[in-house]
Amino acid sequence: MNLTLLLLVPLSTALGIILLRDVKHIRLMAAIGSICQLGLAIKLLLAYQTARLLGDTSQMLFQFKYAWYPSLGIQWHFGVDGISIAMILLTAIVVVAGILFSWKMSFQGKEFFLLLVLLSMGAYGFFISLDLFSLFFFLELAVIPKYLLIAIWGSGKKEYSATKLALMLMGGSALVLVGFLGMYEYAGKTFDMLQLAQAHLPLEVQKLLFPFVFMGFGVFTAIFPFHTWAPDGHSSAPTAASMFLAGISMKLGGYGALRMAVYLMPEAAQYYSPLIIILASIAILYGAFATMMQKDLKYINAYSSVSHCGFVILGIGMLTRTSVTGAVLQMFSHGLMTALFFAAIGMLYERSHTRQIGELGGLMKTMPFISCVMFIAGLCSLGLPGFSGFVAEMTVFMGSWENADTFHRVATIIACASIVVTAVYILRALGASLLGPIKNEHFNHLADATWNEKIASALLIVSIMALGFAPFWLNNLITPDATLIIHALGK
Amino acid sequence: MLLENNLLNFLLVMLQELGLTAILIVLLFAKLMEGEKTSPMLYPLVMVLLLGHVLISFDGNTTGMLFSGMYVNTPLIGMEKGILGLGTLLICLQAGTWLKNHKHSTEFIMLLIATLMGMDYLLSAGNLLMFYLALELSTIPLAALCNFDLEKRRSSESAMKLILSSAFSSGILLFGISMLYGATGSLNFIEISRSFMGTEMEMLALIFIFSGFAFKIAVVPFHFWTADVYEGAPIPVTAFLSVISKGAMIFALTTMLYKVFGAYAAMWYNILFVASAITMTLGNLFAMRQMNIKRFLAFSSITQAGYLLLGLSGASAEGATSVVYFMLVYIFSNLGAFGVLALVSAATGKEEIHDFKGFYKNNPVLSWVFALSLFSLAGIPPTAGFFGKLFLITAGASRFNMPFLVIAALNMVISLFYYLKVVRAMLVEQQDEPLPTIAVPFYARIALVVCVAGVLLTGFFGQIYEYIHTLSLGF
Amino acid sequence: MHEIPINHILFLSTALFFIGVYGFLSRKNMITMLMAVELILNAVNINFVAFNKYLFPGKLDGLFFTIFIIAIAAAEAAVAIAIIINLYRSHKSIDVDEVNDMKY
Amino acid sequence: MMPDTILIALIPIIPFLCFLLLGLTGKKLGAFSGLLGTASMAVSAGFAALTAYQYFFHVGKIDGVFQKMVVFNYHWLQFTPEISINMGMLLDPISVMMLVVVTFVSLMVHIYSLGYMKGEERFSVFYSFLSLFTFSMLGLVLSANLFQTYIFWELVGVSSFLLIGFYYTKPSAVSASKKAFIVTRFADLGFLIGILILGFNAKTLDFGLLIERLIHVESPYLQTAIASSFMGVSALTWGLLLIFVGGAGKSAMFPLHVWLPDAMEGPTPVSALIHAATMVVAGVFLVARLFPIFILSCPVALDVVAYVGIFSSLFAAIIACTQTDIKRVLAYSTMSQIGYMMFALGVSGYEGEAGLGYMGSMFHLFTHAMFKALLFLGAGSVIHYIHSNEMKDMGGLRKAMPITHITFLIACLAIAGIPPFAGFFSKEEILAAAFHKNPVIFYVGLITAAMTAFYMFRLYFSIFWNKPTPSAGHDHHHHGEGPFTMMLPLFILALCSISVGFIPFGQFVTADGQFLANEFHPMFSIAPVSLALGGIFLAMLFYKNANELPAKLAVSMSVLYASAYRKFYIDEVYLFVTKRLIFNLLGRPAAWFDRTIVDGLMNLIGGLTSGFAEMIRGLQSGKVQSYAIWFFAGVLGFAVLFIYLW
Repeated sequence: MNLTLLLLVPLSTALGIILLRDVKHIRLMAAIGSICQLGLAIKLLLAYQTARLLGDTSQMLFQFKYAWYPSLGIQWHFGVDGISIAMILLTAIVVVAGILFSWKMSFQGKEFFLLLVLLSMGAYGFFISLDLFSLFFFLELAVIPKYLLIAIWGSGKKEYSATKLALMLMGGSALVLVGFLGMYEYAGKTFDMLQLAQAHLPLEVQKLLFPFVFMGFGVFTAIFPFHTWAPDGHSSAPTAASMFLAGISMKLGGYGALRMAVYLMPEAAQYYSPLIIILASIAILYGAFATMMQKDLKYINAYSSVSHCGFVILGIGMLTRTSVTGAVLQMFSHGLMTALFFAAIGMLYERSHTRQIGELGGLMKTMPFISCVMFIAGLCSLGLPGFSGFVAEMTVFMGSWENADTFHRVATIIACASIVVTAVYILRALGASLLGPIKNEHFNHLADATWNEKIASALLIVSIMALGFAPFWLNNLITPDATLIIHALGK
Repeated sequence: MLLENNLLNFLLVMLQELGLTAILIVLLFAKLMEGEKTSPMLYPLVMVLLLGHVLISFDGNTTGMLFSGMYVNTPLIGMEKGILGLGTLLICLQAGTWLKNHKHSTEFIMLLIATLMGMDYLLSAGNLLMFYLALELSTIPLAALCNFDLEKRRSSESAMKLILSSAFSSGILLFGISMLYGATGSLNFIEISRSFMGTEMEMLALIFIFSGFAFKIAVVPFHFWTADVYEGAPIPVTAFLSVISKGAMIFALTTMLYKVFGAYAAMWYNILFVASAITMTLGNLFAMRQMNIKRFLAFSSITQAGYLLLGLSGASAEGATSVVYFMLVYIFSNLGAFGVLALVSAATGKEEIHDFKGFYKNNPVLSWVFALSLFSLAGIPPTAGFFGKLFLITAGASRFNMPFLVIAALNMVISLFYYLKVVRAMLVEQQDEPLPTIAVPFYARIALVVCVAGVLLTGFFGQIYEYIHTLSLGF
Repeated sequence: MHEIPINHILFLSTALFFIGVYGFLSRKNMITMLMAVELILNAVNINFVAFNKYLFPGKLDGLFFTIFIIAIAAAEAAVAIAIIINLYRSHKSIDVDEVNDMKY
Repeated sequence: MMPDTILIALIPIIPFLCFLLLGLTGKKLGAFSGLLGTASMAVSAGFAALTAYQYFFHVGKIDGVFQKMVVFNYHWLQFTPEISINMGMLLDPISVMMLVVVTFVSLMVHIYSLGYMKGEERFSVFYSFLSLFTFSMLGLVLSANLFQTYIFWELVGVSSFLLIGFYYTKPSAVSASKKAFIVTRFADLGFLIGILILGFNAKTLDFGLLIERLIHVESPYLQTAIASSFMGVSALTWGLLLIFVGGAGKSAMFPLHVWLPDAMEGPTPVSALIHAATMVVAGVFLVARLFPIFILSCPVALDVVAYVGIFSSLFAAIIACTQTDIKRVLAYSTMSQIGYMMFALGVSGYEGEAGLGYMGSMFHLFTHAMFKALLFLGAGSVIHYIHSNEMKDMGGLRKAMPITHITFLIACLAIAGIPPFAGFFSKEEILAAAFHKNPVIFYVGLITAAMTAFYMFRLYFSIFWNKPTPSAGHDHHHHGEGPFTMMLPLFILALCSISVGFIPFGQFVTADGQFLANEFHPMFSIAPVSLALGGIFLAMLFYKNANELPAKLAVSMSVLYASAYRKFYIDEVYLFVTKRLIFNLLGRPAAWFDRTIVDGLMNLIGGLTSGFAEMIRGLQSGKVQSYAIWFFAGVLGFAVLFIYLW
């Protein structure tokens, strides 16, 4: 299957949006494009699995190469393995949902959908790129749309948050760039990931470059202490944007940290692993505790995202096959779950015009559907079996526990402890905002979800449950590649 | 060399300069003929001629040496001249609106083209004397141009600042040249490069000459004139200063360092490192707080100069290529920005950032053009600026000087901050009466379309870079 | 008669150069500043001539350079003075310190 | 020969389908949804009975020993080559017994709720939740894999959470549900870590293999598990204790019991099903499930179980004597009875006679399910009639609601352990086991038995006697007893509470799966029975007719009374720990630190940059000469730096 399609579809969608005038047509265009993309993603998944069944053992499938800047060793080089397919699938789902959720967007709708599509395009390109240059290209391609989405359509202190987000993400990618150039120079002028993987950089070089690449991507996935863009950014962003932000863009970081840092610089990864684990444990527990104190629903979810992405980092840092698999699962799961959560918050906010849990209350009575969606999202994020979160977190725990020494054990226990704190703040938030007596008179006549919201939520919930009930399909998809990465470590 | 006295070859080698001379003559006669008002045909005619001049520059076979090595032309130099010519053409097109109600429009174009010619000679100089003449030819008219808004205080102030400080700097430069002459006994580049002996006098000469270049390229701490001059000068002149003269000087510097001072590569690498680092940083810090867009663009161009030096420090074919490539991209991006600015200030006289609040409301297309140009300056994909900047850094990374890389990378972040400030003003913030819808005349439209096309597409056609690379390999 | 050693001449030119620089930096009158620049240029001229005469007597390019410098200096001065005159129209002064509308 | 897999699989699956159906389309079905739920429950109860019959009388016993049979096993989530979560179904005496108990009580509750919840706005939702709970509970008892147990453990927890908070507009209900969920979640953390420890030591999560590997002294897994120790306690002990913590959380053992009394905010049928008969005994079930490991490899842990059990049992009994909310009294009695089961396990041995405690515990679990469900349903119909949980609003109801009265009496006798009612037999076994093993526990158990009798009859008398019958003036829109649907379960359960005691339980459920006769010593049972009778008599003295004795007593031992009435301030302690300590010492600082320090740093960087920019603006003075000075300084500086220094 031709991977360039994954870029052509959004591109043509964007062009279509530019040409069209009426917002109705534009959003239709966007929806159609994203749904085609989802179809493509599923087709890709099937094609991949059939190819594997037919015994194709090459590391990356459906490779596509085109010399772009030959004299600099820069090329368009695409290819996918299980991990990237999982991410592509996630992206496609979230994009469809996000576009459906912003169906009513009237103010400058054209620009809005255009930016959404561009953002998604950046993600797709990032996940299929095997060339560090084009990967970096797509990584930065996604930054400015985020900025504009937040700054123009956001709420609250949107400009501050948008600037902060853009700058911190840019800083992250700047670090990544330094690391990449270092690898490029030492590996003999190549940006090709597969060649770099064979290059075996000397340990000193790895030690020098690893922090840049890892922390750079860490900023994207809100690693402590570079996570502060996340709460402000998420809370100021419009619904779809925060869905994309938390659902897709934070995953760029995790994916990059796993692929570019750990896989390409394995020895350094082992060297720095304790540090990573410490950071991750801090992020997990500290994020959770910080969440307990938040009053704003979006802040709650944003901080919980920090805590949940801590699991991704932890899984990566633990460097066992299971934990890495768990990290990818967690990325997938967190993407869907947090997107759903933000969607629910957005729906509430549209209607009640407040996100302060103090002011909300008793909404279950007037908007049962939305409240149920929020409940499901909440239960998923506190790791209830039957939802994706449980599977992912348990896999991470299991993988972490495989390292038998006290340090790793303690870190794992700290991480486990977070499930209690998570329960506390999730229930606090849900209880205060949805249950109890109705706080505000005008809540009594608020409408429940509309068709597009229902479809979108259903899509997300179904995919969450698909992972929650039958994790094995994704697990089997990821494990081989996780194994590959761990083998690179020489374990 | 062999066919030196063959007229055809002579014409071929100097084709570009001769072309410019022809245009100048046309203008002169037009000036003589013209009565009350210049004929409407003149402007388009000159534009077409300039276009021709640009087009002939891009075929990479005008190569050769004249006047016993005083004049050298290589494909790469031809390319560079073409790029400068393209920039000048765009600037002339953008200047149309401003010139329409200016009584000395012909002189303006004349001076502009004279300057361009000086720069062409500068690039082709193979001899310090030639080099000095070309330099002055490309400086003195600029000062006159800065003063072109005769009645504006700031215009004449900027002209004064330019002429005085450039006189000073060329004095220093000349002192360096004289030392170089004293040390090596020759004015010819090639002979000079052959007869270095590593005396301190040579190093001193290098530094004096470098500082002369640094002045024109606006490298900290030789840059202070830039902001004031840019702010005061008429917008087309500012554009010219920030793009063309900077470009010409950086090309000349490439020749100077790679060809003449090749023996001192180790030394000037350090110079470039320090100069580039402080230039980027200070340029950014100054740009952060600017309120006037021209001034702001001045400082941003200082920062870009820092990146150019970074690429130059690569000391390799990649270095030269990346510099040329970046200048091409930089012309598109910067002239895109200046084009919009020129239109706005010609129509309303507003040049402050806060005037642009809510600009999107009435001028969506123009604001996208502006935003794209700024993103390109900031080096954000998918604009060409991203590629230009990345190639500069990649070329500079060849020494793998870690602190250098980190400084460069972090400065990209700082610069993003203030570029976003302008973008935010246009797209995000609102004000009660935003600027009215601004009419875009034909020529300006062409210029903007070219700029936007360049900004959006250049990066995706690797062939451009590869072509320059092949040229610069022989360089 | 024995000729003057080159060091003397070089010392002179260098002194001239620094005097010129000092003048440029210290004098407030623009015309005087221009004259200071001329001093610098003259220092350069002396250099060229001296080098040519003492070190490389065979060739003439030093002298040529000097001539060109003189010519160009004239042109430069012309434009500069034109500008200064124009400046005087608007500022009613040619004191360099009073001309700083644009700063920071 | 194996039992019918499909049949067994259907037992949990039917409620699950029912849950989905009602959950998605409940609104449209309306009242019909109740019937649907009840019918499907009946079917799966029938299947359960059938399975029990097959297992106990046909396939289960192979040469005299009841086998553990994994009738179905699927690799659900593979972690490492050997460790994986499997979804399976394990049949052995206790799981089959639990199947019967769960489905039966659940069926009763379904029927009862038809009447009790009639006219509720979220009727169908209620039934879907009930089905969800039943499904999860069945999955829990059937699970063949330690992690599968954890999964359903969590599901049980959440469905209990949903049902407690069923009246979500009542703040008290909401907070109660949250409390229940969080406290059990905290316990589950222990469970989870316990699983990790055991699983990674035994290199498997399957019960069969796990137990197999951890009971034989010579097995390398066991040796490593014992050898590797943390804080001087072996990994095995840690694992078992942590798992027991999980069990204690669900089974409301001290000090994790605080959620149970509040859980009574839920609808009464729910309390009957979840917080009396089934879910709360999950902890006991879990310990019983891993009993071989406890007893054979790590008796220390088992002692802990025993002492926690006996203490909770006494503790709860004391509190129960003072509570005035009838459901809370029942809740504490539940806690106390579960304490019985726990310490019964604790004092039990493994082989043959020694396994008496295990058998007794399971037996008591079985009987307790019956009469405690009956008690709650009875209380339910009282509340249904009075619309209040407080004793003071009640009294003299025996005329108004005779059936409830009789059945309630039966239940009280049963729980008080008066022969020939069910509770008597199971308690006998437990006390006997304790007597043989550990006299201290035995005597405490006796006292507890007496107090049980006392507070149960205190409850009984103050509901049905104490005051004169409410006059006809005191009228209600419906009179006396609830509808037939509410009476029927009372009848059935009353019959059970009388009869189940006579089941020769030892033939079916024992630790080692072999036959164990429940012999019966009249001499031995004199003490407990007489004590129980004493308790009843005391209660009659105090509460049959209203008088001052209780008040006097309360005053005379005021300290004890007050503190017991306040549940020994455990709740306050928890409140202090959570609100004061956790929130103020962890949450607030974390949030503050994040906003001020971490984020502050980020802003500081920005601030410094712009501050520096502000600082150097003076350089751009606008004076040509200063520019020239800089220029010249630059030249000289470069010269010095690069020619001489570098």
